[in-house]
Amino acid sequence: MEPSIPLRIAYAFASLAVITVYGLLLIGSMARISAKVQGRVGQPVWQPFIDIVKSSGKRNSISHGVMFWLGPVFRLAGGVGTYMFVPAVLGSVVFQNFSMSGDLLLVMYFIFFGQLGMALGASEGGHPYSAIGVSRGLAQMTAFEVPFALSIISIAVQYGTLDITKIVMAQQGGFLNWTLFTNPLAVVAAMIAFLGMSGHNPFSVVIAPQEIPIGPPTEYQSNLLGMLQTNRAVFNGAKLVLYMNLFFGGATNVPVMVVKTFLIYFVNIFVGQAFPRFRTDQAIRFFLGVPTLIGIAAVVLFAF
Amino acid sequence: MVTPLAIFAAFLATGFLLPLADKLGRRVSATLFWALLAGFAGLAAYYLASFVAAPGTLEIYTGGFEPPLVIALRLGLEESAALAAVAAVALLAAFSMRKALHEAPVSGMMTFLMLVMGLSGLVLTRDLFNLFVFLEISGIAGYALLGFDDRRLAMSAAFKYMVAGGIASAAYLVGVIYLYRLTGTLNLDLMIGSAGLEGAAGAAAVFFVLAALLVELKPFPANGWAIDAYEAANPGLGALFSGAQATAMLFALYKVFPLLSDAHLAVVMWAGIVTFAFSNLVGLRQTATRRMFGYSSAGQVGFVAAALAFGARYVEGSDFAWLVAGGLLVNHLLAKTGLFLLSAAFESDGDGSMKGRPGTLVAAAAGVLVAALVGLPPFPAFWAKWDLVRVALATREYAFVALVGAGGLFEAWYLFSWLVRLVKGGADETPEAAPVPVLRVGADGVGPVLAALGIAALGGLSAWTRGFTDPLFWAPLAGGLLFLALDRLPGKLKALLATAAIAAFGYFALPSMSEFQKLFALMILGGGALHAFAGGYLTGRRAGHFPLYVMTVLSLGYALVAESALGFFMAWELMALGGYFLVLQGAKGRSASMIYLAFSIGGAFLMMAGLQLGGGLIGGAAPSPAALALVGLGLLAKLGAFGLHVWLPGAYAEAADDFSSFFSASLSKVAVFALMAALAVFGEALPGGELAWRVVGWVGILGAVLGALAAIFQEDAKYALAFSSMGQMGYVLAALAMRDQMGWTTALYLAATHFLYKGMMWLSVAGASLRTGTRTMYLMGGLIKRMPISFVSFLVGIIALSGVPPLTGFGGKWLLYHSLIAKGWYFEAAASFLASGIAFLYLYRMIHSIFLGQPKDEHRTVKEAPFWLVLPQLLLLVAVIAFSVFPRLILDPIMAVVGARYPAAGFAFEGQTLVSSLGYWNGLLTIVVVVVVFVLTFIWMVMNLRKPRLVKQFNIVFAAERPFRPETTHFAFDFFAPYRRALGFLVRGRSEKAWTAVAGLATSVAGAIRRLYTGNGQTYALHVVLYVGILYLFLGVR
Amino acid sequence: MSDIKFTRALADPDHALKPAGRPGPLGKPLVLANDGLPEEEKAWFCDAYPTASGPYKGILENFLNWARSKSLWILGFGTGCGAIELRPLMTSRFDMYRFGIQPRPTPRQSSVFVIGGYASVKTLKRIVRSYEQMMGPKFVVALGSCTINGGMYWDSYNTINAIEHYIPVDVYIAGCMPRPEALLAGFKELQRKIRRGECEGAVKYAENFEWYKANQKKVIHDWNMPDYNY
Amino acid sequence: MRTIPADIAERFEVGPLVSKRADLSTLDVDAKDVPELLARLRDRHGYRHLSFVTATDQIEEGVFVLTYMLHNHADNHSLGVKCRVGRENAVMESCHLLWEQMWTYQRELKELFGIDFPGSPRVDESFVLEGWIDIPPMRREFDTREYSERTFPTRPGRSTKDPATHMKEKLYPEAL
Repeated sequence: MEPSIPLRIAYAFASLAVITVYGLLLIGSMARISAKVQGRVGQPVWQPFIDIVKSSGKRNSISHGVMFWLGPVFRLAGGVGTYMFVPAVLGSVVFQNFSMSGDLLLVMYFIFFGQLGMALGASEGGHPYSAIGVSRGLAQMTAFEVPFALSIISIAVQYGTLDITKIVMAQQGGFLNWTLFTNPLAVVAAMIAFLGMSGHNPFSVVIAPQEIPIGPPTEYQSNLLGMLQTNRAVFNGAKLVLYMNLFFGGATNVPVMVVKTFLIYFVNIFVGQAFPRFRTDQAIRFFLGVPTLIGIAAVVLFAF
Repeated sequence: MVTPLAIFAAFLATGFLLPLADKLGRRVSATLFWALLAGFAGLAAYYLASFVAAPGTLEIYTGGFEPPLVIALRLGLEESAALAAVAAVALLAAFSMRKALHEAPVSGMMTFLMLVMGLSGLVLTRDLFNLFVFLEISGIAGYALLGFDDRRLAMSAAFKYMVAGGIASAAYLVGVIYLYRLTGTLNLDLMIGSAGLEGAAGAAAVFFVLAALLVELKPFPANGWAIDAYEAANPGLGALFSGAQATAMLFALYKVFPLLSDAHLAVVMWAGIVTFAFSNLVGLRQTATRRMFGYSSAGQVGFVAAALAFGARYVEGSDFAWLVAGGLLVNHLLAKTGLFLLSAAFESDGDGSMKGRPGTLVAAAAGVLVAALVGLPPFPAFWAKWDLVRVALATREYAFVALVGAGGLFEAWYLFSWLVRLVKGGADETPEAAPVPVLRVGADGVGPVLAALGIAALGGLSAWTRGFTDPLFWAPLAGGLLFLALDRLPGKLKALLATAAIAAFGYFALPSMSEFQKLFALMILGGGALHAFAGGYLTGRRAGHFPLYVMTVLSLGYALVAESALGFFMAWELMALGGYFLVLQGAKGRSASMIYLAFSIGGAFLMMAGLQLGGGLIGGAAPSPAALALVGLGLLAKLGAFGLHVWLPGAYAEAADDFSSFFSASLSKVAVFALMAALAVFGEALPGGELAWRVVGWVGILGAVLGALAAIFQEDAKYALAFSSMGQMGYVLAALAMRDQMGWTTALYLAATHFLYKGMMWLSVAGASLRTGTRTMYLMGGLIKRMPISFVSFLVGIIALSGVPPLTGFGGKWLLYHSLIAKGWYFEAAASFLASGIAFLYLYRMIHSIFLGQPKDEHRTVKEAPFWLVLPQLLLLVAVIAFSVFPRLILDPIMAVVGARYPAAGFAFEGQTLVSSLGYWNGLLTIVVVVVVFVLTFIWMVMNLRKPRLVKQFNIVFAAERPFRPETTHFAFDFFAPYRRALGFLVRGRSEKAWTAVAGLATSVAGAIRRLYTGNGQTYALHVVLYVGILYLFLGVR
Repeated sequence: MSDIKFTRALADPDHALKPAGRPGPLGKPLVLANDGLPEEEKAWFCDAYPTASGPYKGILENFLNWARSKSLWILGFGTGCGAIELRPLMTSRFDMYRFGIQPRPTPRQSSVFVIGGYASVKTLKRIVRSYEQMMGPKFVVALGSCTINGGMYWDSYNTINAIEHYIPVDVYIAGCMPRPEALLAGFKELQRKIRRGECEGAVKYAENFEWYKANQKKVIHDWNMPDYNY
Repeated sequence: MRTIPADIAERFEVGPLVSKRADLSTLDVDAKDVPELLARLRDRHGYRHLSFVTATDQIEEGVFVLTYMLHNHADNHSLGVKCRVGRENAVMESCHLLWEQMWTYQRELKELFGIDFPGSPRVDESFVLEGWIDIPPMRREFDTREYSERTFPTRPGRSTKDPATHMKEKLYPEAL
């Protein structure tokens, strides 16, 4: 039943490869969908792959110091690590990853690992816009964490556990058992937080391309940028899988996972294409308003 | 044995001889004067020694007959002690006044002698009318002395004094006449128990005597004349009034106690304690030193009178009077004498401005005197107060206790403010102001130093006689004294010695400790030793730092092992005192140290009351919710819990950098220790039940949220860290309030890890600010290249603090959320999420602003922090890493400690995995996965790196421009402006405003009351008369 | 007269106006790239000269060239009036994303620099700086007549006449203004050139660095940056 | 028909009020009177708005003509105050205390025409030209074409064609 250590590592690599490829394709297809919304043909679905190859194939690169180099390492390790701590597919040995390291809290806090490291790397770049971007990003993060945390607490109360596998198990046996239907308020709060987490409109002020040239990574280039692009896919994948597990019944096989995560991610595009951008302080006030109230209601509903 | 009558003979004879001797020259008369005083003092000492050796009383009957035919005197232990006190003060005062006495006409010396003689008579006589005679002698001598150097102000004060004294004398005479009529005798001993005192007439007669004596003791508010006299008097004379005369008058009062009924005694008690509280309240607004000391003297004398009366009412036997009233009195007279003499030496004129700053020895003496007066350990008043409050609580005199506490707090405030003015010079806190020069006072310093030595010796004696013979108990004081003696050594050597001293204390203390105590000993003594070592980071001697530091750390250490409530409380107060002086030593520590002091003293008093209510800390007392609530409140103040935190940022930030670190990393933990210990002793019930604990939990959580929020808006690195500490201790408090296995495990784990990473961060910042010469973060920047070790230390610190896996901090977060959710405190958990998110903001801001971003030109050549700072950081770093990889290293002992108190509730280790009812966490596997992923990613990065070029700070894309200067390119000021727009309204210092309003109320009440003191003699006379009348009404004589 | 110098320099890469950047005995260049800066500013900038990386050959390089041609990230820096023609390219009518072309706000991450028409001397300074800050391989598309021979500004006192003198150019798109269709054609041509391995502007720039620098310094008089901006 | 207000006619030697359009007139005045006149126009006659300041190079007369264009919003009228400054060592009194934005125009004039305004803030800093080392380019003796040829190398073979003829040749060769 329990695979040996080398086998487990091999499985982890396989799992990682799948999520990377899938994550990149997801980004590509979402860009294409956005293009359709705007009446364009749009870039090829595989464009993210080409971009990463191009970035990694640059012939020279610059660095502002050791921490600058370590920033993307932290970021990518953060993304990969987050994924490693999430069981991606229920009952699958290959996609179990290293979820025995810890429960939901470990995943929630490990998300910060990459962000913190990246922020430090960007800081050493010495570019004021990097720091401004980080300042905005962190500020926004503290705000969307509140409805998210409330939602997590609500489902912890609901299922009596913070163990992701157990939460998924509890949702098996028909879609009506999904958290989406058993605890819709928590899901709504968490999905609003997800919009903030993904940094699409209306919460894209962090990387505002025109105003503060894409924020934190403004000095990153070449293979460092390539790593950041790769991380985007892995990290997105990890977050989507986490959301799927917590709120949408998880997945018992890869195709189900693909369909569900695609649809979850699609919410971003759906909202992002329709709304303009919040300023940072507006975003903070927004998250601490209605979404937080929804989260509180979700907790109250199950706790009392 | 020489008969005490010789005293009067000698004084009178000398008094008459002095003018004759003066004809031969001032030198001769002065010699005579000094010889007499010295002889008197010697005789008093001899009496005291012989009565201590062989207790008993010596009754002296003048003229050889028995009373009532003749005047009787009595000399016993009590009388000889009082005589010795009078003599000691008289000597010190005369020494201080030597110049004035030598220059003024010889009548000055004569009057001085008459005053001393009158006071001696007050002590010795047993005859009521004779008492009146001595009252008049000392009174008239007093008026005369006030005016002896011919100043207009003094003359006017003397006149007012005379008016009040006249009223008192008249009342006294009336009383004596009635008493004689009723009892047929003037001898006190014969009068006691006389049937004539029964009934209303007797009560009224006694009341007149009592009222006169009370008025002479300068009760509030009928004491305007006395305050004016203190202000106008020569400081030496002030000492004489405040020390010797008050002693004699109190003794006289004590003498008539046997005549008094309980109602009389109640009047004395309440009049005394009201005087204590309100005189000190009025003193708050006072800046003129001698007038301030006048208020303090009036208050202290009232306090002693109250204690005397209290003892007479409630306690059998005279031990209480000895220990409490005697302790308070001797404490007051020595301290006040010393202070009056100090003010004579240092004050230019009456307005509170100083001529200069004292040197170390005199400053230490001043500190001792003020601390003693305020009732801090180890001085006599501390022990006296402890006993007084114990009995007062036992007899349910809560209002009395409250007045004792309030008066002490007010007095502490203005006396320490004065001390600050003295040792720091002037009233200005601007760092640019030129340092105040040290004033060498020479012989003028002898008096205060002697007084301080005496008071310290008596304090030590009190402790020793109370059975504190444990060497560990004496270690803090001994350590402090030792390092005071070594103060001339270089700072670095002293740092090593201090490390050794603390380690030695630990070596001796550890064997007797329980696991629980050891855990905290690691944080407090371990941290103490580390920070003592770090103390070597500054060049120079660091005068005064190490004595205080060693005393503080060792008293913390003793607080851990103290076996009695009193021992613990003494250590607690000593630690607060040491902390206060250490904060005061900071360049801008004035107001911060005063606020810290106020909260420390207030909190400590609550704690004392609680400890007394509960009956003792260690050694099973009955569970008492009220005791726990009081002790808890005191501890919350020390913990800086939300609402009581206003002292915290300033005190943490303005102390010297290494002490700030110790303060935050180690010292704050002692409150956690004490809180846990208090729960063990007093039980877990609070008034209000579970709801109260929920409130405590919320106080913790609010502290966490608002502390973090305040931290993100700080520009000063130390303030940011201080607010951060407040937030972190908020989590600990919340976890503690849960009171179950997971909660306490969380609390202990958070406390221990906070010690590790906060120490690293403070020391790292200390290094950075040492090298850059600023604490303002936006003035730093880019130090990573110059100070890589400090950077790594800070980095590990922030990763650990923020709770990001795989370092130790995550364990704390995991435990916190699991315990909160398991406990059902869901919204507390959500608020913690917010707080820990906000923590990211200030952590990032700090590391960015200090170590990353743009380096400034002037910091291009700074060096890594000194070895003295780096080594402690590295040790802490190793500990953090070790605990990260093997969480069991720290969690096993913690869980063992908690397990002894709370049964395991679904929360234990399975191998390396910590399993709770809600989930699991495997620290080892986590760190392995993270490290492997990180290393692989790192290899990937290095492999793909092509022609990397390390560039400089301005090689950035700056919208096709080039940056102008590093200062304009480093984005660090008002870093979270959007956050301020969104949530800044939450941290506008409401607590600060509330406490400022309280303080404002106190000072405006003080200001209003002060209007009573018009300076008009007629008004004062009216006050006295009305006062006597009102007292009579209170007596309820029908 | 200047034409002769121009053509000769291109024909003869060794032609050097001054011995800048040539390694000294300790491996450090004799003349540092930031030698022209005031003393107190020197520490702010990297003082190394560029080194040519490439051209490379082989299957891997061909693959990378293909990827480069399919992922053209334009630096969002409209240097002249021609930049207005870039905007329509993003719209649904022309949709440059189809070809893997997208705008990017920072030179660090861009691979194509579109010179949008006339370049005044003041702008030229920014062009040079931004160009140097791009990571190689990097491509330049010069748009409009002005970049070729000055166009209608041929006799202006503050507009350069041939951008080629200051930075290497891969593709010119003639016209005043060229239409978006022409731009697309130009980009397609650029992609073809990249795939053929002919776009080695960065190498050319490094190898003829002294010549380019001398040309730049001849027109830019208030030189307040290092000779090479990393 | 507008007239010169009496107080101005009294105090200053002004030329005739030339009306260019219904809402635009100009007034010639001696250079030394300009600051005082502008102040009076601003404070007493409603010309509170400074539209621009410019110069024209009258090289034939050896002068620069400075035009201060003011606007009166109340009656929608612009008034150009013109004065003449000698071309050699051209100096004009600075009026930056009257309108805050004036110094920007003066800095521009200094750079492009070489007219100095002593005391004007930042007047010696470069305005649009960075590092200009030749004579100010808007002076008429400056030969921009010569400068361009001297400074900016061109691609050889440039020739200019008349567009109309060229297109005719290209499209309708038979017509020629």
